[in-house]
Amino acid sequence: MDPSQIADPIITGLLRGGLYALMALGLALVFGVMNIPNFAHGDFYMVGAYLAFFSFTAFGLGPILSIIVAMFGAFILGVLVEKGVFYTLRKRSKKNWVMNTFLLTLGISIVLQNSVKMLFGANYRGVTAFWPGTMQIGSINVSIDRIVGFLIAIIAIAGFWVFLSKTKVGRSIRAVSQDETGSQLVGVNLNWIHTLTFGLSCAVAALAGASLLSITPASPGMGLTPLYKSWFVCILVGMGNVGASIWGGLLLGILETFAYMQFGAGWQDAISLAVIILILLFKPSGLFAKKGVKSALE
Amino acid sequence: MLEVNNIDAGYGNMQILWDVSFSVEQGEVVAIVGPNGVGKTTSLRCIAGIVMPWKGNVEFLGSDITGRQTYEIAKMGLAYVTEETNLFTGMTVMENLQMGGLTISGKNEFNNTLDIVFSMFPRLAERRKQYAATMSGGERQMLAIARALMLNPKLLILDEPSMGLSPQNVEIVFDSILNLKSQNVTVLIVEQNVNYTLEISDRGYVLENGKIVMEGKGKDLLSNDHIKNMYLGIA
Amino acid sequence: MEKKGTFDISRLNGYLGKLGLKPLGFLLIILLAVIPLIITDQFWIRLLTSTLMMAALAMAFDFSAGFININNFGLAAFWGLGAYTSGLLAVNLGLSPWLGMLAGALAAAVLGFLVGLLTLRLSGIFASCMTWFVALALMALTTNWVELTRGSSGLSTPYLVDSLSNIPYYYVMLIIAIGVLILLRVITNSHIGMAFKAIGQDKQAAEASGINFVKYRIFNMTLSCALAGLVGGFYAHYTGVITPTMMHTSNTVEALAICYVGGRGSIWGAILSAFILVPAMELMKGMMEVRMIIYGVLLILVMLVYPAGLAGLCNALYKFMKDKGLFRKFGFVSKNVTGRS
Amino acid sequence: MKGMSMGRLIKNRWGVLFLVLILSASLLMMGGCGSGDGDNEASDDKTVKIGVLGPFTGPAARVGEEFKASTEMAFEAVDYQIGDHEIELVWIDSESDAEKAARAYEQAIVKDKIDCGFLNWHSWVSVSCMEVAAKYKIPHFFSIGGTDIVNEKYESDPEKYFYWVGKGWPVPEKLSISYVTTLEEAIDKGIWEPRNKKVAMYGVDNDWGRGFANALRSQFEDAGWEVVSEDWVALGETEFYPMLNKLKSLDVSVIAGTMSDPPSVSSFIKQSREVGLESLIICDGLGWVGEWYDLTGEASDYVIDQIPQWATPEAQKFASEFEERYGLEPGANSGGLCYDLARFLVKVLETCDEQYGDINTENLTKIAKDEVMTGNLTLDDGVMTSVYQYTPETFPDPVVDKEHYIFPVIQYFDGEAKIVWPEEWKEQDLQIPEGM
Repeated sequence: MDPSQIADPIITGLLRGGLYALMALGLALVFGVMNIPNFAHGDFYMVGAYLAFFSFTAFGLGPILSIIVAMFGAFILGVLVEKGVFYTLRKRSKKNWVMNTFLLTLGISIVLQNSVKMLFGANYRGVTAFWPGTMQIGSINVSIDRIVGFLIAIIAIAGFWVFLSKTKVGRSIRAVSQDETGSQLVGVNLNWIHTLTFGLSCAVAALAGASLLSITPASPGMGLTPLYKSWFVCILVGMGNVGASIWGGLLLGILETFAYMQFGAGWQDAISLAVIILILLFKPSGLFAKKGVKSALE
Repeated sequence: MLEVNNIDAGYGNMQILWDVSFSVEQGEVVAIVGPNGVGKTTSLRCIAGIVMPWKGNVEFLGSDITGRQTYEIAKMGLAYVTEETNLFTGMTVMENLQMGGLTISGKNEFNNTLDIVFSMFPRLAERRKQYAATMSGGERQMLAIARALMLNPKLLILDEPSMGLSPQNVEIVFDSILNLKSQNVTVLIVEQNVNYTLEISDRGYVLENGKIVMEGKGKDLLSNDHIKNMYLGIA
Repeated sequence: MEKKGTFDISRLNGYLGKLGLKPLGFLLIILLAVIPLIITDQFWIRLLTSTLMMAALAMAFDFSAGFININNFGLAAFWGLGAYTSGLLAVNLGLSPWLGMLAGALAAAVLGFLVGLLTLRLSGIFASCMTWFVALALMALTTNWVELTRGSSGLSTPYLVDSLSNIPYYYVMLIIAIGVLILLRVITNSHIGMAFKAIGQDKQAAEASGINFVKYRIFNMTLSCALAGLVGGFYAHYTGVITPTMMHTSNTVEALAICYVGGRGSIWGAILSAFILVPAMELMKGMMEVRMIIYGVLLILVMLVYPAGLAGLCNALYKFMKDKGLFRKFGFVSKNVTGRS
Repeated sequence: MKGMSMGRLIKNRWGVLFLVLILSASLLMMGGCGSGDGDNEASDDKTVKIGVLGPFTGPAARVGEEFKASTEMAFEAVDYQIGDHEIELVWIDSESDAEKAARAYEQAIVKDKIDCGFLNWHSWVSVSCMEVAAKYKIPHFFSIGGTDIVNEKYESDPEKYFYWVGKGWPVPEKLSISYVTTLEEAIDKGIWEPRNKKVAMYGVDNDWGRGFANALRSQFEDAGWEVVSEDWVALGETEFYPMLNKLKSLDVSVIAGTMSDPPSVSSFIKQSREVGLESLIICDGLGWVGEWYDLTGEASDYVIDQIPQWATPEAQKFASEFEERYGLEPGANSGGLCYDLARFLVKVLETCDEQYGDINTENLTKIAKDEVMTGNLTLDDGVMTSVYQYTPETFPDPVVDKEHYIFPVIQYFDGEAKIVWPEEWKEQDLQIPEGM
């Protein structure tokens, strides 16, 4: 067998997986810290793509600046949503929190998608390339956009890792995810951390959406695929395990690429889902479930 | 320094505390004793801002803290070691202590506090890289107290520190409380281990059925007949 | 405590109580049954048929969401599975659509049973995710198995009855919806319903008190999926064409929204909210996005402001009126006042 | 539970207020709309309602937008007035989905009481709506969905499915043969020396994509080409690296197929250049929507497509007017073709009015049968193609030849289309990039 037959899908899969990992990171973070199964995550991805599109085309900002604008925009939106919705719910009642917030995120998702549709129509808005050109990796050519996208994902994930483990605020976020009461008792302002976390998660999703703009043009319903892909990743590695989401993302990327090449483009979802369901059958708490971390198991 | 004035509190429709009042003065060790499920923990939660009292108020360092958020009260210098310890189990000992010292701004100050805490609990110093989840019950209790001390608290509240510990570990914990007392830390302690507790306390309150039924000096209470009957099993 | 003057109504009440109905609900059902005699406009009949269908789906959803605390996020896929089973059997083997509906229910029940097994070890939200994954996989399979299903081009299926009138469909759907309502009400009012609630709230505690968690959870999932499949089987022969997008998550979301606005864990609340939401949405169809935004905002507001939903509101009003003795005045004396909670 | 709900209710006055508001609002709405319906029924018979079927939302919404705009332009030209009949357009959203379309179509029939139907984009929507049109005996004019399955369904029961009157687009093989002819001619003339005669097929995974690719496949095979692979992609898919890398390793001279939605097709073309695919690309439908070049950029150079051009002054006038009014660049097929078909429909309505004095479903059916199907009634001043005509032999397809309905084969450069076939219209020879 030609080694490039193995190497090519792996390279393609890794490039794809980097952004899955980034998306999954945001999802895992919000679930881990706030216990919110966020089904509007994909819509912040969509918002990011739109913001980047308008910054890039209408305002002529450079690619990097456009992506940064998208991140900030989504961060602010995330903060508003958290303050307006989840904070309100938390004040009212924490009973049945996971289910209630799940429904709230569904509502948010519907509202976001349709508001965007109402504002900008169902058109696809894309750019041909942020950074034109291609590069040879192994035996295949890859566009610079993809490589930069992958690098952005890796840098963002690394940055997050440093932030979470080395800074006071990052540690507080982790502390909240492990024990809310405990973190309040040492003086962590829970509301602030929650808002920050949700905003960050949205910013990360938007970052992914913005960096992929040249590959997936912006449209109102574009968020669904990244949403369920990031859910695959999170459940695959074990819910709330923020660190492992990178491995899950890359794994899913490669898995899908192989499925795609073996069975054709339409089958990738069915195949990767079947594999994930199988894995979960034998390891219901995920591949990298940690002891003491919230798990999917009852 | 801490005054609890006539509080009523409870969960949902169920009232737990009825007109409870007590106080803690600077430098004292004060104990609240009583049987299970009479509202000891609830009263501590009212102080720490986890539970909002229905009626009455709590004053700490001369200001009314009723209804304030837990983290604000913590920042004022009130450290609360809960029964469940509420440790960050996915973090190392060191990280737990770093979280405890969250409110300390300077690096030097932090290191000084850390040194003091490590000198009190040398065992933790040896295990600073260990994850809290993998520690034994006694070590966790120690870590919880240590984390609370990282706050440089003006008042330390301990809820059942000896709960579920082996006699050996209980001794270690009580030794450290005595140690704190010698360093002039104000302590409010809730315990079922009445004998030990009242022994080391300056004053004590007895809480029964959500009401304060008795108060007095630790030693006095120990010699009280009712206490002997109810808690010490001495006829 | 029966009073002489109210004897008959109490008897009726008793019979209805066994079916999980109230006199008012019974009246409404009779009203629904005679509606085609009053409204002859085909559009309204179609609208009511869709409404009843969504109501039945939302009730099936509620059966899991409101009791064992699993939001079956893949409900639409089971609905679609029922439709495809029935449609394919009719197209390829010439099976009568009437039997096809049952076959659809059976197929969905089998898959529901398997999903029940699959999610057995997972807690609420993860079990929901798992049903969702299965649904996505099923949708992908339906889309890609073009040789069998004709993929996204859709499968043309024979109509249930050979008539331009929609009234026969309406009655079939009405019977299904009432059947679903009574079945689910009877089950949830019995000790089984209590067991569901117990395992939905606290698995450990439920097991400790001797409830067979595995049995109840799988039974619940199987039945809920089977009902969705049954409705799907009907749908296949109602529209005459089915596509894999039937299985799309957005259809589940619609059932979910109806269920929650109606009041989770009440079963009948779903009918009430379906009768408000579905026609309202249909009549606002001109305002595409706005109507979806209203859906979303409604869902958010219900969750934030009044999670008991319409059923909770009705119960509260009912109790309020009962406390004021308003029923006594009108001769409605109910033996079983908590029957509707 | 029960005891608490009242307590909660009283505590939560906002909740009650809110629910009461919803209840009363929805009741009002139902009441309001109910009375609105009454008005509709009372309106005079002189209004003719035409249900325009199109993908107004969903993945092909862009096409729907052009449908809407061109239909409006065609009817504005006659001021929405045929004789003393007023024309009312009812938009039926197919959402690019067979089932939703069928539901919406049936809804339009029973609710809006349309007199006839018009237009449509996807074949699978045609198939499902054909059934509905047959059920209610509503004539539906000039649907664009063109693949064999529509013809097959028609032929399975011509009497029943006659109501799906005339397709605005012939079966794919009638048009796709031009691609093979173009390539073969170029090889004969020595313009191109392909390194092998291998071709890979691809298509969007639905009736259109499969129908088109299968037709083209057999035409390639007949011309002595070897078809080495076939790939079907889901509607809306934007990730093609794995597939393109596979195609690259297969070393084919030509890849040929179609994708109908803008994000897929533009991603496909763009990524084919990114991975360095060295094959000539036939991509039917790249230019279907106006803004394709904004999405692909220079990656579309050398891509071969088949699309009518804004060749005549009338066509150019239409295109510029369209752009001015709607701020969209019209696609030749979605905008232009639709405009022609709408004008054909206007002609049908006028004929109906002249012959019967009244425009209704029944009379339109007669016109369809007696005039349109027989080829008596034609549109011979179309902006996109010469003559739209049906004959009983070709029905439901239009007559396809150089005098009637044919699309030129074109090749793109810098976002401009150059006609490369047929000979008479040719603007330049087929261009072959370096290394192919």
